[in-house]
Amino acid sequence: MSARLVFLGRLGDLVSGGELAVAPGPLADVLAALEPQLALALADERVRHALNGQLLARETAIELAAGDELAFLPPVSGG
Amino acid sequence: MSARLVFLGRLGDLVSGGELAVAPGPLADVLAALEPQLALALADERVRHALNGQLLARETAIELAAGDELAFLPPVSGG
Amino acid sequence: MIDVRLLTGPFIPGQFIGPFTNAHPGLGGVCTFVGEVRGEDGVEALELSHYEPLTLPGMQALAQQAVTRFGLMGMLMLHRVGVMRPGEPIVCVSAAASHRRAAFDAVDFAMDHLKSQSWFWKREQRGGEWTWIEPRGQDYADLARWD
Amino acid sequence: MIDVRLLTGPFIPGQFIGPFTNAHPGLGGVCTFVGEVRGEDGVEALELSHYEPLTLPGMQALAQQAVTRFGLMGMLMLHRVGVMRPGEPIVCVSAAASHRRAAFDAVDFAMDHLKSQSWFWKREQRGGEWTWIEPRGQDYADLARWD
Repeated sequence: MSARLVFLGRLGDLVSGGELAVAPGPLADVLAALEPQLALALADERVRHALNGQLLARETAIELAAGDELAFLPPVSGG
Repeated sequence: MSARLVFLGRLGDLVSGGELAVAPGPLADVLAALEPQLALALADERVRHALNGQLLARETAIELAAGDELAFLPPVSGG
Repeated sequence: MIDVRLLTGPFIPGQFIGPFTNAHPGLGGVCTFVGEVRGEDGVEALELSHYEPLTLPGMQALAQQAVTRFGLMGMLMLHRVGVMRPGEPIVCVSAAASHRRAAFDAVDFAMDHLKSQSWFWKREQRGGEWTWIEPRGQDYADLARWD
Repeated sequence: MIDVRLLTGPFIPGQFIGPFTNAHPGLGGVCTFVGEVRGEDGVEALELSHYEPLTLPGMQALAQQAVTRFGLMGMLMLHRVGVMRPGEPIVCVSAAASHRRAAFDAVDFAMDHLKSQSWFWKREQRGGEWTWIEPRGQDYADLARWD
């Protein structure tokens, strides 16, 4: 069973449908298996992460298990 | 023909109907002819004057002519 | 558009704010303040009196001043006079602008001036007795922010 | 009363503000800000996206924070998502309070946080092309006022 990456805001434009199924594992390994351009955009230090709907503190070490949903949240612009 | 004094706010409570017809003349003479308690309340330096609907600058010398309307405006409290 | 009115009976702010907003296509934001008669401390009624020749012209000048100072697209300014019961709106000020900050500041400015520099006199009824309300020192301090 | 909603279609602010106001008998004032899509610079449409698990819970926490910080009687917080056309409301925030200053500050606070610290992403369409909007430096400066 795979894990799911969800891309918000401008990151959603980089992947058709704004989502990607990936093999579980440490985030570094998951990113290394992606297209370099996408991996680079995701590695932007301004991008925050939410794992299964919970916002993670910056610099949290992330390990994806089967069935996990990891959201990539670029800087917001609301109102 | 007389002039008319109009009393706003709490000053209106001092005179039945909130208005008074008086003989024309300088304001000092007009006030001198009123009941002392009323004259005292009107002489409060915080009271502004409007002559025939026009607000007067403080300390303006006021002379009432026949038909004039002089309004006495105590400190406001709106909103 | 500048829309300034003295109202002698109860009013529903939304019936004025909707048309006011719609009259400004292209606006960025509308800030509105509605003040109501508070029923606290046993207040049974509130009466606002005004002086016809000064009050409405003064409000119109204030609205024009706010529009100019804050670069508004429009201002709506409604004020009750007469006897009001707790829960009834007393005042409604709306500012339409391209940007939020201007709209906020304009309403704040207008409210401070309506409270302590417009021609209204207020008294409250408690236990059947009417008492005149004096402006508070805080009202003058609020006003001084705009000098 | 705290009433926080994400809306997926056009809305009329007055239809929410009226009932919100009426739900707080005894209030002194209600401050409201409504932001609309500006049509300037050839903007044809605006799209706001959100992230379901974070966006609404984050808004609810923000409204609760405003109520506590400013001692409000209630807060109404409405935010559109999806595609909007110029003239449509994007956001509506109302604060009901005993006193004007608290109501004003609470709406100001909530708007600053919605703009630069809530989970929304905005893009604009011009000439058929969509462009993502980055937060402005001014938005962060506005936010820092509340630290």
